[in-house]
Parts: sequence; C-alpha cells; structure tokens
Amino acid sequence: MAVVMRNQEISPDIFHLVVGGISGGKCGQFYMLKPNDTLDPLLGRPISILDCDDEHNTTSFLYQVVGKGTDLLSRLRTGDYLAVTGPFGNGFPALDADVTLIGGGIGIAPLYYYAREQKRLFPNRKLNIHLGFREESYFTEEFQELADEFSVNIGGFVTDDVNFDRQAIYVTCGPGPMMQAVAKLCREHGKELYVSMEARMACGVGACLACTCKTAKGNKRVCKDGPVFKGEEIYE
Amino acid sequence: MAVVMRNQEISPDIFHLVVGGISGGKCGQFYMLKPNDTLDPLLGRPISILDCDDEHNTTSFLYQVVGKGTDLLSRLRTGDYLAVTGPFGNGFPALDADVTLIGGGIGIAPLYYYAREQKRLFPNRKLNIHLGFREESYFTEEFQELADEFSVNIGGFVTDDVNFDRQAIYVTCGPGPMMQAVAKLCREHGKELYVSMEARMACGVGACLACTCKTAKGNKRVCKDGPVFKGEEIYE
Amino acid sequence: MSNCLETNLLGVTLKNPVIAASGTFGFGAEYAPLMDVSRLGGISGKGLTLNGSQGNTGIRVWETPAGILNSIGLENPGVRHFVEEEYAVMRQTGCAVIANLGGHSENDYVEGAQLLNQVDLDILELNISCPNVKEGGMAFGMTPETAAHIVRLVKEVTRHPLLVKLSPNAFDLVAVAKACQEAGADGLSLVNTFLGMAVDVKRRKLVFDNGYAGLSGPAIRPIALRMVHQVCKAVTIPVVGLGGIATTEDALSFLMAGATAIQVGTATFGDPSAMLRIIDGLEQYCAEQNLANISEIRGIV
Amino acid sequence: MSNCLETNLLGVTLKNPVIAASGTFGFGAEYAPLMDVSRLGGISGKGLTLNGSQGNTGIRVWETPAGILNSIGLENPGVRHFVEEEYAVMRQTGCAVIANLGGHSENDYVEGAQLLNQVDLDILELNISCPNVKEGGMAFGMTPETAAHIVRLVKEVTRHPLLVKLSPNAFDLVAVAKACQEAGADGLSLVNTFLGMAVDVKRRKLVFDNGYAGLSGPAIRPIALRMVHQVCKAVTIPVVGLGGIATTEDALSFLMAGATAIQVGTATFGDPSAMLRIIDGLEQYCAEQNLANISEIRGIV
Ligand SMILES: Cc1cc2nc3c(=O)[nH]c(=O)nc-3n(C[C@H](O)[C@H](O)[C@H](O)COP(=O)(O)OP(=O)(O)OC[C@H]3O[C@@H](n4cnc5c(N)ncnc54)[C@H](O)[C@@H]3O)c2cc1C
Ligand SMILES: Cc1cc2nc3c(=O)[nH]c(=O)nc-3n(C[C@H](O)[C@H](O)[C@H](O)COP(=O)(O)OP(=O)(O)OC[C@H]3O[C@@H](n4cnc5c(N)ncnc54)[C@H](O)[C@@H]3O)c2cc1C
Ligand SMILES: Cc1cc2nc3c(=O)[nH]c(=O)nc-3n(C[C@H](O)[C@H](O)[C@H](O)COP(=O)(O)O)c2cc1C
Ligand SMILES: Cc1cc2nc3c(=O)[nH]c(=O)nc-3n(C[C@H](O)[C@H](O)[C@H](O)COP(=O)(O)O)c2cc1C
Ligand code: FES
Ligand code: FES
Repeated sequence: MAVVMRNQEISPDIFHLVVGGISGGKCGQFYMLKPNDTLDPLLGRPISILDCDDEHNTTSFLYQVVGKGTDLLSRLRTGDYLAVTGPFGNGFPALDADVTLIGGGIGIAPLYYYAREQKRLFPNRKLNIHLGFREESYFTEEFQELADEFSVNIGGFVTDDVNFDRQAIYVTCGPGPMMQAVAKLCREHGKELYVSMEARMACGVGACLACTCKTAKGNKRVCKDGPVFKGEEIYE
Repeated sequence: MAVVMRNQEISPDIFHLVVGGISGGKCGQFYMLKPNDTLDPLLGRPISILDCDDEHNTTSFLYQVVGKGTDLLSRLRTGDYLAVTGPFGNGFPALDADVTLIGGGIGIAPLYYYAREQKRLFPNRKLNIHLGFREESYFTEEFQELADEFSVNIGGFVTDDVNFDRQAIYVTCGPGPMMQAVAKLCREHGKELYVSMEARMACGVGACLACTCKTAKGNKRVCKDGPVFKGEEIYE
Repeated sequence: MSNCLETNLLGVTLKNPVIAASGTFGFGAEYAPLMDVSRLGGISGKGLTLNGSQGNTGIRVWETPAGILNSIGLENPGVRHFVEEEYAVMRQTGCAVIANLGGHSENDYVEGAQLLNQVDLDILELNISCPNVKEGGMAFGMTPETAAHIVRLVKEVTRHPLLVKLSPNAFDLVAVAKACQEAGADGLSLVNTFLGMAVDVKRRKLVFDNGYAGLSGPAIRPIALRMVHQVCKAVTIPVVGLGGIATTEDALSFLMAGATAIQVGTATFGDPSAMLRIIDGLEQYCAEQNLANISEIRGIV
Repeated sequence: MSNCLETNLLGVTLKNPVIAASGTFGFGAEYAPLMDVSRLGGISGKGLTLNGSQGNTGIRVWETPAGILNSIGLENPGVRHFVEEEYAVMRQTGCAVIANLGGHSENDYVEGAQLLNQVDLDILELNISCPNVKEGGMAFGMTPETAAHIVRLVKEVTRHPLLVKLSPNAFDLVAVAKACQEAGADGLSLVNTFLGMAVDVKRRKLVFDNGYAGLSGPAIRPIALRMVHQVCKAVTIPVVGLGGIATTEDALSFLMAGATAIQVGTATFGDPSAMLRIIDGLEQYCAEQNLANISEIRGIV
C-alpha cells in the first residue's frame, strides 16, 4: 500500500500523481496501480514511472484518464491509499551517447525520468527532446529544463521536428503510428532506436503471456522482456 | 448523488454519516446507499434515516461496519459523493399516545428520528426510551434529551429495564432475539407493539421479493410493506 | 425524439428495445416512484405459475462479485390473480406487456397459457428455465426434447406471440434453441440465471435452503453474450438477449451479437436508472453513428 | 507453524492445499520477486502441448466485471523444452510440481505424457478443457465418451498420478466426471474457464481474433463452486476446486463443498499476495476452530 501525496489534473484528463511509500524503480519501468480494493476493476493498471525520489521514498506518475481504472485513479485524494506493485519491466538503457527522445502524448511519461537519468549520468552528452501532442501540451517545462535541444509540436507530426541525421541514439514512446513512423525514419537514416511498448496486461510479471508482442526473435512479453525493446526487434 | 458532509466514527465501528442533497424522508424509512459506482459491491445497502433536516436538505445515518459495503461507506470523506436512492418503506406511525421505545445496538438508529417526531407532534405525551448495547453505548445523549424516562443497558438485557405495565404503545428495533423477547413480553402484558424489521434486500422498492418475511397475513415485503410492522403480524 | 429505437418484436412495436426482465421489476408499478416507467420498451412481469406460490424459505438473495444469487422461488400471486389484477397495472404503464409463465407440470403451463388468453398481452414469455424450484421450469429447458414438447403444447393453446426463455444450464443450448424454433416458438429470450451456490462459511452451511440458486448480474455477461451470439447464428426467429446488461455499451454488445431487443434485470437493483440511461445512450449512439434505426447494427459481429 | 494444513493429494503430501492454477503462474519463477513462492502447496505450470505453440494473435486479455476473458491460446515452449528446462525451475521452488498437459490430438496427449515420464513430476494435470484453441483440449472434455477415451490412453502411459482438469462448458459435467473416474483418473480438478465473449463496440468487432475466449475470476465463483459441489457428491476420487477463489472465505467454501485442495488463478493478477493470504487465513481458521487438520471441514456442506 502506498499513500497519495498529490493527484492533480494538470491538463484536461491528464493527472500528476505522487505517491509516498515506494521508490527504487528504474527509468522505463512501470508499476501496477490498483485504485481500490474491490473486485471491479479486478486488475492493476500499468503506469510508467514519471520520476522517482529515493531519498523521500516517493514515486510519481503521469496518467491520462481513458477508462474505468484511470477514472478511479483520478478520484484519489491526498491521504488515500492505493495498492501498488512493482517496479516491473526492464527499463531504459543508460547510454553514453547523445540521445534524442521523441515522445507523443501520454507516452512522454517514462521519458522524463529517463531524461533526468541521462543528464545525471552523462552531463556532457547532448540530450534532444521532441514532444508531440494532439491538442494541449503538458509537463513540457520540466522536460525543457533538461534538454539541449527542445521542441513541442501540437496537432502536427512530431517527427517533422526531429533531425534524424545526428550522431545520436533515438528513444521513443507514444502512440503506435508515431512510433512506427519514428522506426521507419531511423531505419532510413541508419540510426539505433529504442521503443517503449504498450500492451494489455494481466500479471505484469511475465507469468500469464497476455502481453506478448511479436518480435524478430519470436514472442516477447512486454511486461518482462520489455517494455523497452530495440526498434528493429519490433519494427522488422 | 448526494455529498458527504460528515462521516465520523463515534464508537468502535459505529459511524455517524451526514449527507447533503437529500431530505424529505419520514421516520422509520430507509435509503439504499451505494458507496462507489463500481460493480462490486453491486447492490445498495439499506440504512435507516437517523435524522432528517428538510431546511438544510440533509439526512443523517448511523451505521455499523459489518462487511464490505459498510466498510466502503466508512471510508468516505467529507466532499465525497455517494449514490443514494429512497426514501423507502412505510415508516413509523405517529401515535397520539405515550410511547416506549426499546432499541438494541445499531437498531437504535431509526428510533431517534421517530423519538424526535413523537416529541414534536405530541409534546405532552410521555416518551420512554430504553437502549441496550453489548459492549459500548453510543448516541445516547441525543436520545436522553428527548426522553421522559431513559435507561441504557450495557451487556445485559434491555428488557429488564422496561416497565411493560404502562399505558403505552411499544416500539422496538434491534437484534432478532431482542425483538422476539420484547414481543413476548408485550403479548403477555397485552400491549400494542410496533417492530422495525431487517432483511437482505436487492431492489428496496418491492419489486424483487427478496426481502419477504412471513407474517400472520402471508408473505410481506420488508422494504415496501415494512420495515415497520405490528408486533403481532410478525411474532404470531 | 426520433423513432430510431423503434423495434418490431414478434409483430409488436416497441418504443425501444429495452425491456425490464422478469422477476426484477414486479408488475411495473414498484419502480414508478423512482423513474418514468413509461419510457421502457416493455416489461416482463414477475414469473407466474398457475396457482401462485409463496416462494422459497430462508435467505433469498446473496451478493457475489458483480452478481447476485437469488432463490426467490417464483413467489407469485398465480395466473388468475394476474388476469384479474396485475394485468391492468402493467397495461397502464404504457409499455409492451409481457407475461412470464413458469410451471411445475405440463398441465400448469397449458392451463396457465389458456387463462392468459383472457387478457390482451403483447407477448407471452414461456419460462422453461427457472432453476429455483424443485420441479421448476428448468427441467423442461435442459434438453431439446422436453423443451420442444412444452413449447408445442403451449403454442397450440395460446393466442399470443410466444417468446421462449432459455436456460444457460441446458446441456446443449443451441440444440434446445433450434428445437424450440421448430416447435413453434416465435422468438427466444436468453439467458435466465446460471445455477450457482454459496456457502455461509461461519455457519458451515449452504446459504440457501434450496441448496443451489440462480446467478445473475454483470458477472455472467460475457457468458450470456457468447450464448446469445451462438443462438442468433443458429436460429432465424428473433432473439431477446439478456444477462448482466448494465450499460449502453453492454446493450450494444448484445444487439451487435444479433439480439433484436434486450432485457435488463439485476442492474436495476443497484441503479434504478440503468434502463433509462441505456435508452438515452442508444439514442445518442444512433445520432452519433447516423443510424436511421438501431436495427442496422443487429448481428454485425 | 503446525501442519494443520498438510494435505495428501493423490499420494503427494502438500504443505497446504493451496496451488497456483495453470497458466497464471508461469513455471513458478516469475512471481518470485514479489512473494515467497516456496510457501505454496503446489504449482501447476503453464499448459504444455507436445510441440509448443505461439499462442493466439490479437488481444489476449479483456477485463470484465470481477473477471477476465483470456485468449492466450496455450502459448508454451513444448513438452521437450519443459523436460529440459522449466521442470528444474519448478522443482527448485520447493512446491509440489504439477505439469499441465493439453493437446490437439490423441497422439499429442499420449506422446506428451510419455515424454513427461522423464521427469519426476508430483502430479500430471490433464487439460481436456482449454477453450482457447480451435481443436483444443475442450473438445475432449465435452462428453463422457471423449473424455474417458483420452484419460484411458494417458493413464496407460503415464507413471505419474493423474489429475484430470474438467471444463465447465461440458454438456453434462457430472457425467464427464464419473466417466473420467471410471477411466482411471486419480483425481479431478475443476473448473477451467467458461466460454465467453466480448464485443469491441467502438470497432464493431469481436474483441478476440479467436471469437470466443475463457472467462475466469471471482465473477464465475458461484457457478464453479456449485459444479465442484456436484462433482464431489458424484465421485469418490479427490477433487481440486478452483474458479474465482480470491480470499480465505472463498477457499473455505470450496473445501467445505468437498474439495481436497484448491487452486488460485486470476486473483493473483490483481493481488500477488492472494495465495499467501489464503494460506495464512486457513491456518488461522484451523487455530480458531480447533481443527487438527483442515480436512476436517472437507465436504461438510
Ligand atoms: C508498460 C506500460 C506503461 C504505461 N504507462 C502509462 C503512463 O505512464 N501513463 C498513462 O496514462 N498510461 C500508461 N499506460 C497505459 C495505461 O496502462 C492504460 O491507459 C490503462 O491501463 C487504461 O485503463 P483504464 O481502466 O482507464 O481503461 P480501460 O477501460 O481498460 O480501457 C480504455 C482504453 O485504454 C486502452 N488500454 C487499456 N489497457 C491498456 C494497456 N494495458 N495498454 C494500452 N492501452 C490500454 C484500451 O484499448 C481502451 O481504448 C501504460 C501501459 C503500459 C503497458
Ligand atoms: C430496513 C433496514 C434498515 C437498516 N438500517 C440500518 C442502520 O440504520 N444502520 C446499520 O448499521 N445497519 C442497518 N441495516 C443493516 C444494514 O443494511 C446491513 O448491515 C448492511 O447491508 C450490511 O452490508 P455489508 O456489505 O457491510 O455486509 P455484508 O458483507 O453484506 O454482510 C455482513 C453481515 O451483515 C448481515 N447483513 C447483510 N445484509 C443485511 C441486511 N440487508 N439486513 C440485515 N443484515 C444484513 C449479514 O448477515 C452478515 O452477517 C438496515 C437493514 C435494513 C433491512
Ligand atoms: C430476483 C430475481 C428474480 C427473478 N425472477 C424471474 C422470474 O420470475 N421469471 C424469469 O423468467 N426470470 C426471472 N429472473 C431471471 C431474470 O429475468 C434474468 O433472466 C436474469 O436475472 C439474467 O439477467 P440479469 O443479469 O440482467 O439480471 C429473476 C432474476 C432475479 C435476479
Ligand atoms: C491467462 C490464463 C491462462 C490460463 N492458461 C491455462 C492453461 O494453460 N492450462 C489450464 O489448464 N488452464 C489455464 N487457465 C485456466 C486456469 O488455470 C483456471 O482453471 C481458471 O482461470 C479458473 O480459475 P481462476 O478463476 O482462479 O482463474 C488459464 C487461465 C488464465 C486466466
Ligand atoms: S502481463 Fe502477464 S506476461 Fe505480461
Ligand atoms: S428488496 Fe426487493 S422486494 Fe424488498
């Protein structure tokens, strides 16, 4: 059980949640959050770590209300308890290289912690951040503080803002079509790419095989073998 | 939807709940309270009106945490919403007579509003109130203020405190065995008795026949024909 | 309000395809203080038996995860009483009137159906699927032979369109459905409740005096939906789908699976406005999706 | 800790009667970071097929009220791989090792069972009830004849105690159970998942590529419990009960209904500590009720 310290709507249907009592997760990992202890909904909801503060033992999340589970999450108030299990998944690789992050919509969430870690570990490496949103942007200032190059695109194609000719490794998270476009561009420009995948999950630990995705190396479990994969594993 | 104005534990597992946005119920009636809008639990929980304030459009309840539904109720906090339907049931009769109320445990809840109404309508009539509790008493001061004669019994038999020789009409609500004992004594002393019954309910409106109890006049629905019955209807 | 929800069911025109399920809505008057009952497409009344019944003893409902077990046991005033009293109440609601008839024997069904010819029902729903009485209708609904037999007998005597309500506990539901169609059923409704059980662990006893009881509510919806889908693919007569429907989305699922109309039972208990919300939701869906009539999505999955 | 929970199942001594259900617990290693797996009575591994399988395409789980539909489709590494790799992993957990074997044909079952003779399983669980593969085991579990046939074939070749896992979708479950007993099953486990369905209303399509899928979780518990009760009354061999068990009270219900042990599947997803809480709860129950062994309440309802 973790306790809600903050759960605030920072943009329409987008909530910033800070919970106390858990920390230690790596960037790119996720937790299963269960907003109540009744049997409906039955399953936890996978939500990426937005940021983690080991010193104060808090972990924060950024989530979008899309259905029942996230709606219930959004009703939690400071002081409420919620069930949290994790952290799960492999996380992003620490890369001693220039890195270009490409995030779309709520897919920016896992990228923030990663950006912070990259900057901490490799302060002299370039960090380029490109974010795309359909209608309204959110949490962009926090990213901007970390970025060497930074852009926000609203309503267009985030890929239009990205220079794929850099000597950089590319990392993306966002809607499927966006990630597919990024993968195609990286392939064309011969760039290394990491993608953070989503799939419907039940267990979150690799036991149930609900979340498999086809990869070049056969079926992989997004929850356990991922959610971060090499671009070429997923997009042929 | 009604809003929680107060939900306070006044004794171990006993909560005093005040909700805003509903009023107009009669004493002895009940509402179906549903603490959340998920499907587990599925049904509302019947809870008697403890008191009702039409002017401020509030209704209050006294409930004991015994299972899942009441546990969820107990977690509501000021400002939370809950689904409330009702009021249901027939309510207590206004009696232009001396009245002796006998309440046991959480069964005291519906008697309070009734006591207030009796005192308001018939200020010159005697109102005797006898309350019994297993371990700890609660909400007794509020009753005492209204009573001409008053007793609280903890751990014993409330019926020992009651004078069944009065020229009075008797009204009781509490655990089954207690009500049965009261019925027996009333019969022996030739006194008129009203009892407020409980039964597991589904609809609360008389449609499903889940809550029937056998009476002298055949099956009756506790939710619609009751919860208040003449003592002799229930206890042969 | 357009007539995008108007639905023809066995020759009867319903305002909309949303019907209150038998046993969960009394004879239509009980919910009137809480909702505008006249907006419903139809009401299936409490299950009747020829001579009426006091129902089962003991606990009659028990909540389960997203469902309830019930063991009402067909408490009802009897067909004669219905003809004299409750029919008029139902007719006054302004909704299509469906009488639900159960029975303990062939004769019960036949005589009950004959008596019901005295009133102008819109539809007669034959309950061969109640699991809550010892020699209850369910026995008739378990096999194609017994089901067809009773349907044939009733079809011969009734002057009303005949909807046959099937049991999800049947050994081979699709076979039963086909047999009922062949025997003359004008339509099918399904599902009735699933045979379930509960133990009162503290008392180390079965919860229900009757042993087993009937499970209903959202918990069973995925199974009910599959059964409705299977039956719709197997018969040509209209099917009324039910079992755990609580939302517009649920209702749409059943309609897309092939149901001509839907019924809502248990969901009304937890939220008396469930059916009205569904009607509003379906109307909105038609508007959004530019459907002239909701039937356009019937059976598209 | 006393041995009040010690349970003999088909000659194997389990620390306690709580077993992880097949397909929900991998091969035992996956949940190790979250819980002390060694405390479990046993683990039934992911369902195996002779040559392994990639499983079904498309969406594989869909939440329903208090339940989930799954269409994993028996993705598994195959029996040979299990014998060489996963068996050792399971053995290391310190729990009784149960291999779950499914099949597409008689030969799959027989050859699979023969290969599994190479490892020291505690129990072989024969899955004749998976609804998620076209020619899946469920076909074998639907009628007494087909079930008995496959049980007889496997019983002839296996050297392990044989637990046969039954389908709640069988036409006549009790008949299937009796037939399996006669054919040589040493025990029965039930239930596997219920055939269900979901519609993606927005896309106007079935959710699952495979059409129907298997429903599990607390939603189905009242039906599963009734089935376990019926089967326990009809057979003399031990029965392992499952279907929606999530709490100590649920587990007690199944034990009181006659089950020798229980399995927990779906509940673990929502709460990884569910089985440990049940074990603690059963222990506490024995203490409070002065039971020397939990078997004292077996079948008392
Ligand atoms: C590893 C991982 C990390 C994630 N991180 C975040 C995050 O940081 N912030 C955030 O807002 N969301 C994140 N998601 C998505 C989030 O899990 C889903 O939005 C959420 O589970 C939906 O639950 P719901 O009950 O509100 O919606 P539901 O009612 O279950 O479904 C509503 C909609 O959400 C989609 N959906 C449901 N479950 C999933 C799922 N597991 N993955 C993708 N789509 C789903 C459905 O297709 C449907 O359109 C992540 C998902 C994964 C797998
Ligand atoms: C007309 C009426 C008025 C009531 N007024 C009050 C009140 O003012 N305050 C109050 O605390 N309680 C009142 N009750 C009882 C209250 O409804 C139950 O305690 C509550 O429904 C239990 O819900 P649960 O989910 O917490 O318990 P569950 O988990 O459902 O059950 C826990 C225990 O409560 C008992 N129980 C469950 N439902 C009922 C029921 N409908 N009637 C009686 N016992 C039940 C069960 O036997 C079980 O032992 C009233 C009941 C009725 C019928
Ligand atoms: C309390 C209760 C009483 C019922 N009584 C009847 C009945 O008399 N006749 C009948 O055909 N079905 C009866 N049913 C079954 C319902 O009409 C319906 O088939 C079933 O509950 C599934 O739908 P639902 O999940 O929407 O409730 C009853 C159901 C409940 C819950
Ligand atoms: C994701 C998932 C995968 C499953 N895979 C198998 C399997 O491989 N073999 C099998 O016999 N049962 C399988 N089952 C069925 C479970 O073992 C169990 O019988 C069923 O889920 C009912 O129990 P529960 O409600 O506790 O989950 C699976 C169930 C789920 C939810
Ligand atoms: S969610 Fe169970 S294996 Fe990934
Ligand atoms: S609770 Fe439905 S009739 Fe009383």
